[in-house]
Amino acid sequence: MIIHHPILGPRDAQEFVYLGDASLIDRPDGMTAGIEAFHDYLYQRSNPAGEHRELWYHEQGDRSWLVVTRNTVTHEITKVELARDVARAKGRSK
Amino acid sequence: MRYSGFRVIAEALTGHNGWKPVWRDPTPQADYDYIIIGGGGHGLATAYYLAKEFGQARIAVLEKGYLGGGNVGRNTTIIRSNYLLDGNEPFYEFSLKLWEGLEQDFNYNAMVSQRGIINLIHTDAQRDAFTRRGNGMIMHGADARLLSRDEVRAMYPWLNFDNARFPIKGALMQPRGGTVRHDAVAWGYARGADMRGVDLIQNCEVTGMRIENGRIRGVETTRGFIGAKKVGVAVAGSSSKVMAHAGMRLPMESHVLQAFVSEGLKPVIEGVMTFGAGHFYVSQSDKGGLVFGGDIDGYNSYAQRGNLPVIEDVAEGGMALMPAIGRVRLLRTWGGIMDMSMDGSPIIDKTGIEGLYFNGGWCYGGFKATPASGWAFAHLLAKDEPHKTATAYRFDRFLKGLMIDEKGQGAQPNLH
Amino acid sequence: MTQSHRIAGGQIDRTKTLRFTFDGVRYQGHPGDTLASALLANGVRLMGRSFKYHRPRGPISAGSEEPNALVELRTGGRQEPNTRATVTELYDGLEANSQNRWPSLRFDAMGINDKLSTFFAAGFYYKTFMWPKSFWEKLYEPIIRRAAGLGSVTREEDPDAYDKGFLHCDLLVIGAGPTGLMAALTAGRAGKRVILADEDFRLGGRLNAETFSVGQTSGADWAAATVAELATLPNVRLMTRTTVIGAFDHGIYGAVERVSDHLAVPAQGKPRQVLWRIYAGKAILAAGATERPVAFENNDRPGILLAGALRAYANRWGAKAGERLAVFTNNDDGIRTALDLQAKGVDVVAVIDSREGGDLIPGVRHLRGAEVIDSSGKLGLKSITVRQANGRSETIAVDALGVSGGWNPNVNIHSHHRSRPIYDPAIAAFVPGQDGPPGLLVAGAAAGAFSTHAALRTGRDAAIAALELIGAAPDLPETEDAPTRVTPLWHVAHGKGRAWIDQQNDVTVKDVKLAHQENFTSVEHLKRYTTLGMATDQGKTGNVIGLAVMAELTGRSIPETGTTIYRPPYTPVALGTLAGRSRGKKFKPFRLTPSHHWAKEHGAIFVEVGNWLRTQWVPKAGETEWRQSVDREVLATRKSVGICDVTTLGKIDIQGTDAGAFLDRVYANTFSSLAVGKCRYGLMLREDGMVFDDGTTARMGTNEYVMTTTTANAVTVFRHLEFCRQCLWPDMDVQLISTTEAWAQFSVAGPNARKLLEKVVDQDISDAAFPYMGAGNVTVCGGLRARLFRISFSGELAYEIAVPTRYGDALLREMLAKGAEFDPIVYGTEALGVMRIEKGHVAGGELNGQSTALNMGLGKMVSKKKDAIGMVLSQREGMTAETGYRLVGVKPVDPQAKLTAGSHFLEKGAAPVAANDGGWLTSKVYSPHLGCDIALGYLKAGDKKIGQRMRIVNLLAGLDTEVEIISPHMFDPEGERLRG
Amino acid sequence: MASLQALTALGARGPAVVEIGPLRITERADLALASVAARRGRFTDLAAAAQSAGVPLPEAAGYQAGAPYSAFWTAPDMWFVEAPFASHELIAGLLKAALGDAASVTEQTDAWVAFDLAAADLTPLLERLCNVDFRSVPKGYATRTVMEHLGVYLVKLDQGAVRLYGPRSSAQSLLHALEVAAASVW
Repeated sequence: MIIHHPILGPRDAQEFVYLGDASLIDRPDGMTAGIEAFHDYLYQRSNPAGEHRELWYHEQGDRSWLVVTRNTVTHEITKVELARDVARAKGRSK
Repeated sequence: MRYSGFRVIAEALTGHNGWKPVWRDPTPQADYDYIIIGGGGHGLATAYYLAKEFGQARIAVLEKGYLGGGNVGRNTTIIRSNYLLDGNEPFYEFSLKLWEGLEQDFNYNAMVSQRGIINLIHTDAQRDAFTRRGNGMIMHGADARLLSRDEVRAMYPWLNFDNARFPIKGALMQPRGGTVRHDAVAWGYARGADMRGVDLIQNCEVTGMRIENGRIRGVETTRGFIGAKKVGVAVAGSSSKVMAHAGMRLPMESHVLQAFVSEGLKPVIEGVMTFGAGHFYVSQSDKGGLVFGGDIDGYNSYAQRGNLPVIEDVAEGGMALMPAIGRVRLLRTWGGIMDMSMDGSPIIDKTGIEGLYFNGGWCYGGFKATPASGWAFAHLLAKDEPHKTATAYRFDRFLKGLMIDEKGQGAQPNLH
Repeated sequence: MTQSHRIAGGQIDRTKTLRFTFDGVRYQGHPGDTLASALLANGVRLMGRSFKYHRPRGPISAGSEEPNALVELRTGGRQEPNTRATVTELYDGLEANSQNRWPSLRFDAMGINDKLSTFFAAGFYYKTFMWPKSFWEKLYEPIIRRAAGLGSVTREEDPDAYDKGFLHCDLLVIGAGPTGLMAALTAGRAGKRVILADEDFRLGGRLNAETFSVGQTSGADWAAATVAELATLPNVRLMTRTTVIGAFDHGIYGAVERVSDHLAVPAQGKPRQVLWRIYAGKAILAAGATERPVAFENNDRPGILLAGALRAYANRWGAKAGERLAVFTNNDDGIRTALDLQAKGVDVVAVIDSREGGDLIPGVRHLRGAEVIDSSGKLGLKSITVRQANGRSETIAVDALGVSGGWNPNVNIHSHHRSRPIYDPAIAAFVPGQDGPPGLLVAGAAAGAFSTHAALRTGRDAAIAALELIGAAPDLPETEDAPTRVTPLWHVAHGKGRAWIDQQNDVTVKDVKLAHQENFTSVEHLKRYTTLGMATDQGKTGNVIGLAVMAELTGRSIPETGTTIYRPPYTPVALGTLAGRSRGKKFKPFRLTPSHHWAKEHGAIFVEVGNWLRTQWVPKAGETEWRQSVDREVLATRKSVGICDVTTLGKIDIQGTDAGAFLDRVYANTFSSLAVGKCRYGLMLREDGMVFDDGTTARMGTNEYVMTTTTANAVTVFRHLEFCRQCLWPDMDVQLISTTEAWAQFSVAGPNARKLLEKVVDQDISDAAFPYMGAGNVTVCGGLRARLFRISFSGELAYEIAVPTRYGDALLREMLAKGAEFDPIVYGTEALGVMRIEKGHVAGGELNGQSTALNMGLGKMVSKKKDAIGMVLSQREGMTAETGYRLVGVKPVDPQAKLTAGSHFLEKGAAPVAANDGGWLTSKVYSPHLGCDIALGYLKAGDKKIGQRMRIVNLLAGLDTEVEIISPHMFDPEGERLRG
Repeated sequence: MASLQALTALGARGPAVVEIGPLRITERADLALASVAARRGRFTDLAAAAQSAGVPLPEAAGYQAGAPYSAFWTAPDMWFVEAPFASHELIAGLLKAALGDAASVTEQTDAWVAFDLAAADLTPLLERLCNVDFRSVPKGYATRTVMEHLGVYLVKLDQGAVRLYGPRSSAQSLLHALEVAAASVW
């Protein structure tokens, strides 16, 4: 596969390490959320057959975490964003 | 129709005209007591045991494609019960014992062949871990042996002993491990279930579930609505898709696992071998092909096909272990969809919806589990309580912190 | 032997003669020959035996689709089973042997299977061999296994090397027949980067096998001229002997270049084959088409070939398969064979055309509306039996028969993304379907456009479309544009004999009928039940026939019956090629420590730790057992001072104004409160609350920390930290960089550690100036920058000292020399393990990813006062039970008794069954200090069992040992020594 | 500076030079290296300080040569800065002094082994080793890539000149891979 890195352009997916659903960005706050919320965050997945937003890490590259929108049936990639930008857009900060 | 050596000879001499269809193609009835969604190995085994062992009737198996077309038809055919953890080992040992009597039980030669499986050891730490595992296996009634380097060498003198990056230091062996002719397992269960009146309905895809007041009433299919008192889902590779019809999200991701077979060769590998340091495992089929595999591709996929890097990785592992196979040719690759659970272990459990039961999350260990999975799922469906060997396979183990994490990788499905 | 069947013409170099042997018999051929063409030219038709019935077989094709003519090529470590004679390029000295026969190819004892074939119908084995139960594994299966397989594999290492590589292009053209050449020419002249790959050693494809003209010249000459022009274009790469094996995601194609297979051995340093990963903007599949036979009784005899193959052997290789030839066809293309061979002077005795209206050739007998119904000839064709249109049968003596059932487009690569081919009744064949690999166009015969004109036109048009070219395109030369006229005939309905569909696997029309009778009617069931299409040719010639026969039986149309799809590789690929250089010692790169050269000089024993080679111990003269060395290293360290290279531990520089806050989030314990110049043991959890990693982290400045990870987790911890930094807390001011390899780091441990270090460190490192858990920048040996940490894994007064890696070797030597008065030793990982276990520190065996801080006795380190990864989920009920595993120390009651890691705990008197399983020993060593084996273990409720006696059993070795459960802190539990 | 004698990454006293056919591989032990990362929100400050200190901060995937400092981009807001070892062995300290608290600076000199490759055209060699489209990328292109399982930085100085930074501990494996590939190609 080839991932069109927002900064570096097309890069072979072999350079990346896959983590999973981009919902892993949505970590609850441990001081307010309890076990159930963390359970849902860490374990439950939509696992769609179709468009999937997912986290890839450019380990053999610039070490950016990316959010890749990819179809799990065709493997077509329609969008690639820096995970940091996605996280900020979701209101994550410090 | 009962199969026997006599029958084969008699048919041969009379032009094979007497062989009957191995299963009917029934039209779906309006309703059943039990609907099993998924005509793969686990679904067919469930139906078979429901009818045979639990005395149930009015059972249908709904299959979206052809019987045995799921992972039971696209795996590397290995059976074993060499698990580490208490939550798993009794179940897989139960399964192995069922394999040992399966062919006589369902009167079909699935070529269960216990030629032994060895897990190679390359470090002292690995030996310690395998010692822990082997002791656990024996304590659960399974068989295990720890082999020295010399013993491994006596078995397979042509492995890379002298120029290896990660030298072979021994192996954990389970002599009762082996292989089975995978398609025949599906066909044998299908035939056995059909003979006991189970309706096996092919080309019938479930498109929805009718759920009223928290209770399942039946399923919508491409061949119309079919009512049911109880519905069991055993659809490896489609678990999340099917359970979404019931509004459920599951603790799993679907990944592609590639498997490989070489051109046919005269016998060279007797049993099954795994090479952990190289992410490689191999056996040789009765037809002569080397059947081998390695890691999953590692990204969510329903595509049933993989990519080149894993093919290369697997070949590297093979060549590192067996430098003589350089000129052996890879004949065919294929990809199966694995429902990779969050701890690498399966789920056989009720759901929050009355009458709806789930069996899935087998990662790439589902084939060897087929008999026990069918039995335990039939037990759960018939008696509403888990089989004694499958009590740990619950949905709520993640909420309770009772994960069954053989590899110790945590909640990351592609690492299991 | 003379080349009795060599005829005029062809693209072989008759000025040179090549010698070769087949089954030990010597023959001659010419450059340009394949093994098959050369054998045919020598009058040899029998080249192999089939898989199940051991039927005598010769080649049916002249290409990579060959199911029959498989040989063992070469000898020794280069012996190569199942090699297709039809694509094996002849070289001088070639040695080939037939396979799957005993004792000889002409007389094969297993040929008995053919006589007993009625007992070996499809799937017979599923119905028998079940009684008595044990006989399957003891008797039946061993017999089957011995009989199975085709060629045999050597046990010797393959001596040849394999390479891999990467190529990039705008357009990849797969296949260099007329379609591919025209596509490449169009794109090449437009200045695009083009790769033209073809599996053959001569580009031109079918043009080399045909006699018609292209433009003013022969097709072969046009191909040669076009190739010559392409070779002059710097933007075009011509790759002969290169098979594109698969279409993978996003325009990545795999290709195998056979660099040296046409040589006896590869040239010095050169690979046998290269696996190319081709990154193609667009691709054109111009892979041509494959002819299919018609199934009739005994249609598998040597001498019965595909009609197009007969033509190819005559036109391209100047070889004829027999003296008296007949052609059996259902389409116009078959007629061409008769024409061409007649022109070559071969006696064409009959054309049997199943159609009523096929063209006639002057001087050749035509049997219209006729079919071949049988053949004879044990080891090679002697005659055929023809049923004429009027129903009369006639036997015709021939020794070669060309069969044409039509042509199948080579859609394979187009279906690698699971696109299903669709049936085109106009050509009675499957053509590429929808949703093929994005960016892949199909042209020419692969798309069902069979005439040469159509090939040239669609090749050109595909290049224009793929690259959106504008402007002039090459003119199309004049050439044949014959329509495809075929009337489907899949098998000849006649008699009770066997008519082969899949020749290699011996699948016959009867088998398909039996599958139908038993309701294995879906295409997949048909394939799996009969093994149709699962041989080394992947059903390239047979699949469609099997499908059509099933369609006939079920009364469904061919499209309703469906089709199977193709998967990579297009043709089988040597595993060596897929592995490349990564084998033997080069399976994975080595990582060497800074002290590696010193250690090697001193005869150290090394151990693989991931890709690292670490010193395991350093034997001294006279030490014969490893334990002697390790015990000495431990005792010397505890007595005076020892030095250990700990460079492999991961080191991560963490800087930024939020560095402290960041560490509080990623560690279970607190780091923001750590004073500058101090370090602290850190416990890192995964989000699921299990222990992920541990190590000491030092605060080197207000906004600067140095984290240490375990060797095993250096990479994964770094990845995790980047995840936290970028995905969870993107606005934290934190910067990360690995410095693992930048610093050579040594542990210096033992009562004299400080005294030794004082000899090299330039600053005051007295206990007051540099207390326990101190950390800081210092200089050594007169000003070299260094880092010093006062931390201990051994329980001794200990430091870790780091200098830039290039000075590591010198620092080690300097410490040993300057501190000679303290008799310092260098210790390895074994002694390290002994000392850490004596102290109860967790490491590999305990950090197994399945354990909590509570399990390790470190539960109090998990702060609930702050949010950190894993804090919440570590509190789940199943992970906090009082009855859970706890880390304990273990020693045998009898000091002589041996312990084994991996042994399990049992209460005294308890049976060794799972219900009584108390846990297991995670790590074990011999403690020279305590004078016995000691171990760490996870024991259920172990914290409450300290002081009790239990058993540990190792059922694998028959060991059952009484032990005492003790605190894991087995040596200096008060820690007086490390604060000394 | 100190009495300690350095070893090269290959374990020798002096740098290696290897010639295989038209290829020349030169080990560069004479380069000092440090990572420079902008502190969060401080890029402008860093850029200004860098400019006055003569430290180039090239765009993504770029290498910019200078004297004494050259640099290549490695990650968002991060660069590797190189300078002559003889004059700048203390490169981290020098850069910290120059860039102040706008940057996090870390010494990287000995984390890497540097090889300069020289031949008329390096494309045939590099296409056997990594997936960089070497012919197409411009001079001054810098990227991380993988060669024989090793993560390396590749800087294209010219069609026939490349600087590789590979993991120091695997210097022998990397050099061996280069030698074998060269022998295979040429």
